[in-house]
Amino acid sequence: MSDVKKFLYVNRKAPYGTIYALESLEVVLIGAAFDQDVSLAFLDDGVFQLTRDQNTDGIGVKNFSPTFRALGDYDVTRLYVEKESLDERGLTADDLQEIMYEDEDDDWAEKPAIRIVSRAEMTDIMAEQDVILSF
Amino acid sequence: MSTLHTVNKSPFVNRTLESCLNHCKDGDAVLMIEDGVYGGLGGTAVSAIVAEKAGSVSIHVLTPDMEARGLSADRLLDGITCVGYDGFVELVTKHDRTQAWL
Amino acid sequence: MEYQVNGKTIPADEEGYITNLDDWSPELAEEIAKTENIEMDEERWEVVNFLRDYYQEYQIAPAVRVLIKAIKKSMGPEKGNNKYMYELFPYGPAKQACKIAGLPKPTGCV
Amino acid sequence: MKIGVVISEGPYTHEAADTAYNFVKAALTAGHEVPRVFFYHDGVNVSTRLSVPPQDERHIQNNWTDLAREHGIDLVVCIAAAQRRGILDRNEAERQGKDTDNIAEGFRISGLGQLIEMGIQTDRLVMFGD
Repeated sequence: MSDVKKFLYVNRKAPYGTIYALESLEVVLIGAAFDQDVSLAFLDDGVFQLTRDQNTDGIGVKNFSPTFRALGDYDVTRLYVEKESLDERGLTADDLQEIMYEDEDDDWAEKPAIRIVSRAEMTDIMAEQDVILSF
Repeated sequence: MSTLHTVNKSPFVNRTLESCLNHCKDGDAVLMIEDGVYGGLGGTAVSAIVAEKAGSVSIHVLTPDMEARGLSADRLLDGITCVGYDGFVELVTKHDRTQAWL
Repeated sequence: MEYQVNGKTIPADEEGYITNLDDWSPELAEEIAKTENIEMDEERWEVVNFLRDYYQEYQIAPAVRVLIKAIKKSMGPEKGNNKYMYELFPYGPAKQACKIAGLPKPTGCV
Repeated sequence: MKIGVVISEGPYTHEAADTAYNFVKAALTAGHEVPRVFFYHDGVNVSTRLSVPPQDERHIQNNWTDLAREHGIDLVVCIAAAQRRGILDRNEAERQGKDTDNIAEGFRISGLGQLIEMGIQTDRLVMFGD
């Protein structure tokens, strides 16, 4: 067993209606300093966190959606988004903002961090974790 | 390798239980706690999807939460097991990880 | 605590972080730096501007290691290292540079 | 076995802090170790020593303080979540220029890193919330 554990942050809630999405992101940013194997899962209403064109001016709440684009700087490079959850909500991958990271092992090539996965794949991803944090 | 899933939402308010069941693998366990215990009742709008999973996944209900809500074990679907907090702890240790469906 | 800039009073908290992020101006940055015993020069402005741009784009102040990595990438390894950063800001870039850049106070996590 | 616990919902409004309490007691009785409980989101509100529930109701904060004292559990309150919701220890109260602190005995305010560390150092992590 290596000392590195697989951490999965499961995001199932929409942004702004409750604070869970924002405070989940805060854990991810801090947790990134611990050199664990980190990935994020977005399913159910969690997929709404990643939609484009969020503008919170009218509700007077901080818009944290741009922060997802900083995750690559923190070496968080895998954001799994469940296809069925998108479908159920009438969304496609094009409705999500573009989140890129630079691949250190591939001459710093820019690659998309969002990976659309099926429900069966998501189930497998969850089943291979050491620690699952739910938000 | 298997997972203990906990569900604490009534299945009549949102689809958390359904989502949980959709992400279970064979050999996993589901424990219904707090308002989640309503998901274990027979003759409800969600009984069919719970019963369908009950073969490949073991399904449990936390007795103290059930009793607090005036539900008796005979109202539960066949194949569902009642456990106390000690049983909850046992489920946590028996499975490799716990995933809370909050 | 408060700062005086061009005859205006800018409110700040006990530790000198400005209360309203919109109050920030380059003149105010010079004032904050003075109370930190820091003389703003081109090198320090480079870091402060970088922090402001980063905040503008991502809505967070970067963690120190992220800041250093990013500076290394855009300005080269002679600037993107701990030693250089602490020479410019002896009490740490997170504390001092963020304060001068008018970013929110770090919550002190980790 | 080492079991880490997270409470991410406020007391009294939600059952999470009660379920967690009963779970931790059962885990300790079964001979397991619960080295730390981490309070996040509105869960940080469990730690205020200023709550005064009616005498015929359970005192959630006292229960945790007593359990922690008896079994040496590290009760950690997330600083970022605590600052938003007005939970302060003496240090933070002074740093933020507030006239009082309100954290109860047995709890300490610290960073989110403590949550990750708990995930790394325990065999199981169990979350209670909404």
